[in-house]
Amino acid sequence: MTERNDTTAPTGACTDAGPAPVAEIRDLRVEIDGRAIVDGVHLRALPGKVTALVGASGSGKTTTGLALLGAYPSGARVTGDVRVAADGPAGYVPQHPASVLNPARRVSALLNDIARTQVRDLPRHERRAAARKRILQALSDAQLPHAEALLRRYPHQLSGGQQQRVVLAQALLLGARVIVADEPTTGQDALTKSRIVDQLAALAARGIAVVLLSHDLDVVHALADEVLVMRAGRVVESGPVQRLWLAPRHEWTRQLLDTRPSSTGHEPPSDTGRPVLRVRHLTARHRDGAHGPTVVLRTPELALHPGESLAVVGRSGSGKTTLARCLAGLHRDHDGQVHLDGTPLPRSVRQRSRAQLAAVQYVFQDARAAFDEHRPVLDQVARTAVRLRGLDHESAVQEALATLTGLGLPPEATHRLPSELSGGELQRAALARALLARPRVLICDEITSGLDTVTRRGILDALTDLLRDRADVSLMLITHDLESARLAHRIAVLEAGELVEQGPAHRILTEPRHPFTVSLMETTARLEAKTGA
Amino acid sequence: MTHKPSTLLSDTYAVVQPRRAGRYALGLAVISVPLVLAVLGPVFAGAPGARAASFTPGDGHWFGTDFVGRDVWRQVLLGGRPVALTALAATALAYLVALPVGLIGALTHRRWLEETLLRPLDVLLAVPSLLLILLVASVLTPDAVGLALLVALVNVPDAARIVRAAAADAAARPAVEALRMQGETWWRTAVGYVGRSILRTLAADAGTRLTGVLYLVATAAFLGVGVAPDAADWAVMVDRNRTGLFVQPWAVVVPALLIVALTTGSNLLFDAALHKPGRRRGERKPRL
Amino acid sequence: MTEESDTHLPFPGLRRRGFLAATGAASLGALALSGCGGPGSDDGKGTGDGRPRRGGRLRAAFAGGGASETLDPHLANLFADVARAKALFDKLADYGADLSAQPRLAEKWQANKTLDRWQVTLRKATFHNGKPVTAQDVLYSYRRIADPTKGFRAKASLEPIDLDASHATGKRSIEFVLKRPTAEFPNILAAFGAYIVPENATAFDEKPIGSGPFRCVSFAPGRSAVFRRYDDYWEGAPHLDEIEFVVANEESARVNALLGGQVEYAHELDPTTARAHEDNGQIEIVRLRNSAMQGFAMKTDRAPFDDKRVRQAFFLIADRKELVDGALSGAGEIGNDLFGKGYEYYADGLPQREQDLGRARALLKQAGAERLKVTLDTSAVAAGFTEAATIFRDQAAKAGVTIDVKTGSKDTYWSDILDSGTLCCYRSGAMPIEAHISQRLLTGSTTNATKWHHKDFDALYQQAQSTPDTKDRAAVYARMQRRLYTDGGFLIWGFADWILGTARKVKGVDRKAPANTLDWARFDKVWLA
Amino acid sequence: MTGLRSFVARRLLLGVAQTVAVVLLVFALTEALPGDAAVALAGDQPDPARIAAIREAMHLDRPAYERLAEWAAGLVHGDFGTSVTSGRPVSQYLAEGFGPTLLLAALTVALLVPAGFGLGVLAARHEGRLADRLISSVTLTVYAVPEFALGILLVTVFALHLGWLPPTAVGYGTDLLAHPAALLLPVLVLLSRPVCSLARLVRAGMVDALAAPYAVHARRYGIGGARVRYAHALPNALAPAVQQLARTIDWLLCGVIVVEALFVIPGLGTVLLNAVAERDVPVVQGLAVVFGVLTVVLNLGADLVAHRLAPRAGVAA
Repeated sequence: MTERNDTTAPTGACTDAGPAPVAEIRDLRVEIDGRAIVDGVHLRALPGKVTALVGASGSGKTTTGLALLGAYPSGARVTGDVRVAADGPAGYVPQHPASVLNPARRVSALLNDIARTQVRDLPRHERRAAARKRILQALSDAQLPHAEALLRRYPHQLSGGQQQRVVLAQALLLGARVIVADEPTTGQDALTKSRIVDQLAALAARGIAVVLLSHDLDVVHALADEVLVMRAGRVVESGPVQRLWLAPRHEWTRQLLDTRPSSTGHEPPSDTGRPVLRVRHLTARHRDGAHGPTVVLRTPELALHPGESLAVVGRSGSGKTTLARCLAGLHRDHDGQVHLDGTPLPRSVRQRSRAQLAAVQYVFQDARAAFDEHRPVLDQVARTAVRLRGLDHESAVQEALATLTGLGLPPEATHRLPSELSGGELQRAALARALLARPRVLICDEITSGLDTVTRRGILDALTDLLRDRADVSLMLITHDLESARLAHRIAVLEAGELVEQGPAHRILTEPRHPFTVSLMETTARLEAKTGA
Repeated sequence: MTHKPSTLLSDTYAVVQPRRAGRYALGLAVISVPLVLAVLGPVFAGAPGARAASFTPGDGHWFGTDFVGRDVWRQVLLGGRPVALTALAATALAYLVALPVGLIGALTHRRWLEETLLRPLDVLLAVPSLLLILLVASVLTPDAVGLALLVALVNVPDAARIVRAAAADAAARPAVEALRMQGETWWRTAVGYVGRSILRTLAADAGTRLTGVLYLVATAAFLGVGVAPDAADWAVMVDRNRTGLFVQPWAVVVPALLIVALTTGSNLLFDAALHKPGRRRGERKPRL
Repeated sequence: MTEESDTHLPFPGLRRRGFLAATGAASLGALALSGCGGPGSDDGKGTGDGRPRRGGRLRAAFAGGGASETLDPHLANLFADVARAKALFDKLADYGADLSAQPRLAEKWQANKTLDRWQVTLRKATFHNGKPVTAQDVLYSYRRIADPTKGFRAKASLEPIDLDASHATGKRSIEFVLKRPTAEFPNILAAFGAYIVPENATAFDEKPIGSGPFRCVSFAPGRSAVFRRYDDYWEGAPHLDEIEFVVANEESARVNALLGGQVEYAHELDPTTARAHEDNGQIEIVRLRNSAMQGFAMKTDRAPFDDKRVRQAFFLIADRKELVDGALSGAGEIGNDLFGKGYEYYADGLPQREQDLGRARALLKQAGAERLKVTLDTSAVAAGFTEAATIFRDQAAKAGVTIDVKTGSKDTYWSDILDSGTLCCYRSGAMPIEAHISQRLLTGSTTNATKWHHKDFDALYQQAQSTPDTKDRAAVYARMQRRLYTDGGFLIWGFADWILGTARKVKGVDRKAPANTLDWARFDKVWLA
Repeated sequence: MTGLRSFVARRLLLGVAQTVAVVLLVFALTEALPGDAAVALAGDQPDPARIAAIREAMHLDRPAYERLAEWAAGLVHGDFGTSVTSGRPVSQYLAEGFGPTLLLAALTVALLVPAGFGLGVLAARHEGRLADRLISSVTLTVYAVPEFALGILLVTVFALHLGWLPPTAVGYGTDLLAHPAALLLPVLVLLSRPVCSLARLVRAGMVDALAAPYAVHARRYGIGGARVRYAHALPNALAPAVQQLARTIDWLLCGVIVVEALFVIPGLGTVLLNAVAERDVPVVQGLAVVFGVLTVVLNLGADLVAHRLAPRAGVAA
């Protein structure tokens, strides 16, 4: 097998007589219940270099990355060699930084504990001040200057970016020579992504070896020096990033790197006057206990025409999900009207008639959470047709099966429980569940975020096909990702709860008017520029 | 640059998973003795023999005689059903009320409904349970059914809170919204999904609650509430025969052991049922 | 009419305390099995105990009344109250072991011919403050008890005395004027709660003054009371320096405290406790015989018990030995459907009744009461009640009678059974037979639980009360008892022992006196060896 | 934080409502009891005339609502009223009973916390191994044993057979502190069940917390095992345990009644039992107020602590 050849040749860096690696993995094999999830992997992390592991989810890149930290899945059999530079263990920045921040302790707790070990040899009375100084230095190195106040907060009181930087500061304070960054940009908008890229680049500039686990190829391309492409636990190809991008040798690498948008812009349907869905003077609020209601969204006017697809773009927290949920009847706390074919829709799903429910369907971001883990997928999908279209069970199941396979799900998979399906498969099933209602309006809320490139492309293709096949369906695509937005006829841009700009997709993408849209476009462009595309 | 000595990693991480089957077997073994006695005991109890003097050991009686001179073994055979039944019935009853209340409270979006359902229970929660039992029992002089009702009542507020908390958790999941988008019935949503999802939490709670209920039933008997003072009932036997502890310990020890076996066994079973099934999803992200 | 014997009051109290302790109220006693009492049951106090030794403090554990306890002797309601009251105060008379009145503060009494005026002479005695006990003190005490606005328990007992007409005839002599002839007047003087307090005494919680063998040192309601020897006691100073009454409502607690050496005297133990510790030498078990009558009360004024054949059938249904063994754990003696076994005037000549199911069936058949169904009221109000009820239910089943046992509230049992129901469990502490009759068996009795209303029976009682001669009176009592034996409403199947436990060094504890009599809980004659 | 303040205010309001409800409930129940203090006092001498006289002397002949209103009016001024049976002020009952009960409860809680947490942490630390199995099964078993049975057992073994400890607190009055040996068994009995439930709860919480990414993360960064356990994992296991701790007040009360009877300790439990038996309504009422207020305050305290420990629970968006 070709993979064999590639894996036996360690990363290109080792052929150089460059600096010694600060961490090295040799012939790592991790086995669970006799099944290898990582097999024969070699990896060298060099100071000041970014080594990226890319691959679809389940390819073993996370297991490999965590091996550097000495962490393995429970019950795993591990063979091989893992070496890390002795002066400081590996640092770790997980995908969700909040998960490694202790929710019950202030941000300073772990930082203090780390710093304390480093000031032991100082006289007792100097320790506190010295530890404090080190912590503040680390925070400032992690681009959190003047963080005294921040130290007293609890993790949940920080923004996602702050959390990530605090976790980074922990690694810096520790003096880690290697930092493993696990999917740091997944699900982030372009602006955030670019900030993270800068940050990781700064780390490398400090002489730290960065091991980047990611399926975000833009980021990998922008950052990495060395890339290892993984599939099914093995490294199928590795080499310097430029070489890989320009001349991928392995078929899988080629597939992975084929990033061009699958399809763009069909002809927008001739503007047939009456919109299928119309939003007027929508104001949505969130109520969180003590603070009273806060307005999170204001949308004076938004319309969706039959057969049209509309992308709603914005950063996280911009209110785009709230907008979608208002339309779907899942966010009750709003004023203003949502009209379906000119008749107002009840505010809550609970008050909507079956026809109304069927007309507006919603696909959730987290497909796994949106399925009942105890029932087979097919059953759950079929229920839509039973409940909303009055089909009997038999024919509903038939139709569900047809829809599911039509979306590319293997028939045998449909009888499984959700936990036995992959994320991509589940998202297809979720799409099928909504489609079975024969909706007039389909709202897709970030349905591709968190998926790897290949899977994402598959889903987007499915959506494109759908738009082509069912001319009557209007699509509303909620996304932070301009690439996905290209799929749509029109784009609406949300920022801080306000609808700042909307218009035809090509117009927004080529000549944005609002400053926010402009900055969004620019960052994306910059990221892409870095990738050298 | 120094390197850490390489570690041979093989087997280091082979974690021993507690065997679930073993846990089940242990729980079953412990609980089967009292359960079999409770269920089948009355069938084999036979007719009451002549009374002997109280608290005499031996003399044709396997475990001697009790405080009114009855055969202890026969009382043991007869006494399991009321205990087990009262405790099980009380636990079941508590959930019978707590489940709908908790589920409705968690699933409704009408604040007032939730408040009307749950606030009164909060008030009840502030009444010391034994005080409540003492008072109600002296007003109503309940029989076994009454005692079960009373013990259930005492347990309702707490159970409802747990159901509500667990159900609120489940109800906040997108799966419930997805069901709503499908126009699914309330019943299927509340019972079929939310109810199913909180089953583990409930099972865990039911285990401790059953123990608590048994404790309450036994303590109520100690305080002379709910059961005839000479009833064939393990809890009553423990209490009533304890005066003879020095003369004829069997009359106390046997029923006491059976009660402890009942509660311990049921807890072991619930524990086993709850024990996190080993990672099934090999492909998912490993837990650190 | 007559005195209320002390007896029964304590029981409700007990039981109230016993609330916690389903098994608490022990009561029942003797090891009927072995047929012998404990060691030293041969005679009364002192014998075999050696020479009394002076000094020491004795701690005695009783079931008590909680924080509501008081040292007001007229409010005495529980055994603990009575034990404390008799340590601090005296009555004019008290009951001997056979429940006959023995002179105490009264040196002697003398009736006129018609038995409605009695001269009582007081002995020379002083209160703890040194003042002599006078006729005025006696009259004040009795008038306080009889105050209609207070519910003092002894008020009913003093009812025969016309207190307005009664007067002091000297410093230590009183003439009591009675409303009707009362041959058993001394019983009134011995009545439960009829203690003599100093004139104008109203407050008793702070160092009450009495004429009893001990003086009050401290009192914490529901916890403890410490009394010190009164050296000028008229009967001679007690042997003990001090006595402390402690309250422990749980029987097990009293036993444990005794075993653990925390007290030297534990009142009211379970028969099984007694059996467990009787012969192991750690503690001394004292059984006070005939302390509590045990029976069933049939309401004679309503079906089915208005037919005397049914009552007689029930007499024959009872297997008394089984009841004593089962319900009293063997700690007692069987009864013969008459109150007061071993007491003065008891008709012990009547043949012992035995179970006879054949005759019982025949009698029921005659009465047309085959397949009879009766509800038996019981309650955990006293030890052995519910046990007795179920045992009797099983016995009755053999005679074709279906008994439905109904367990009622403990707290209101006695007032519940007074007028309602047909058959109930019943018990009574020790009191003179005359008191039993006057309180329970006359048309005007206030607690006539058998609804025994017979003019001729009332007349016999009046006749007895007007008979000065003891022998003649005894003959009248015998007639009355024969009548009750034949077709009365009380099925009296046993007499429970009252069981005490003492440390082995405690000497001089009387072994004969039923609970509530003079020598019961009498600590001035006790010493520590 | 205004959020916190309004939370406390709302909880206090609820607490007042709860206490009022408890008092009303208790009053209704005690009124509904068959018989009253007079009947109870008359006992087996239920002479109707005497009962009437007692009733009048106790002022029980007045309508129930009048008595309640008067009592409530007094309560507003801090006056708990007077006992029906003895005429002494209820506050005196409460004051005298409070000492021993408070001492028992305080000692129990003081031992409960370290013991419960210690056992729980120990079991969690050795999850699945012998120590864990042992602790888990022992706590499970002991949890099922009612106080009275355990009390009898302990007294039999330690006081009577071995003679190490006094079997009761007879004669020590309210001055229990002077006799620490006498307190050992009662506290042990009181401790038994709460410790078990607490230990199990802490164990479960700790198992989860120790396996949580943040604990792994801390360990990975070289933080010592003990420090990870106590400073990082424990605070997360604490919140449910603290809630349970507040619930323990109810248990303690149940336990205290039994334990006080068993060991002859003249505390509130004894007062309560006597008052219920004597139908001494004002005393029962007073106790209901005390218990109600205690429950409310402790629950509030627990909520606040839990809020502090798991800040997300309260304020989080």
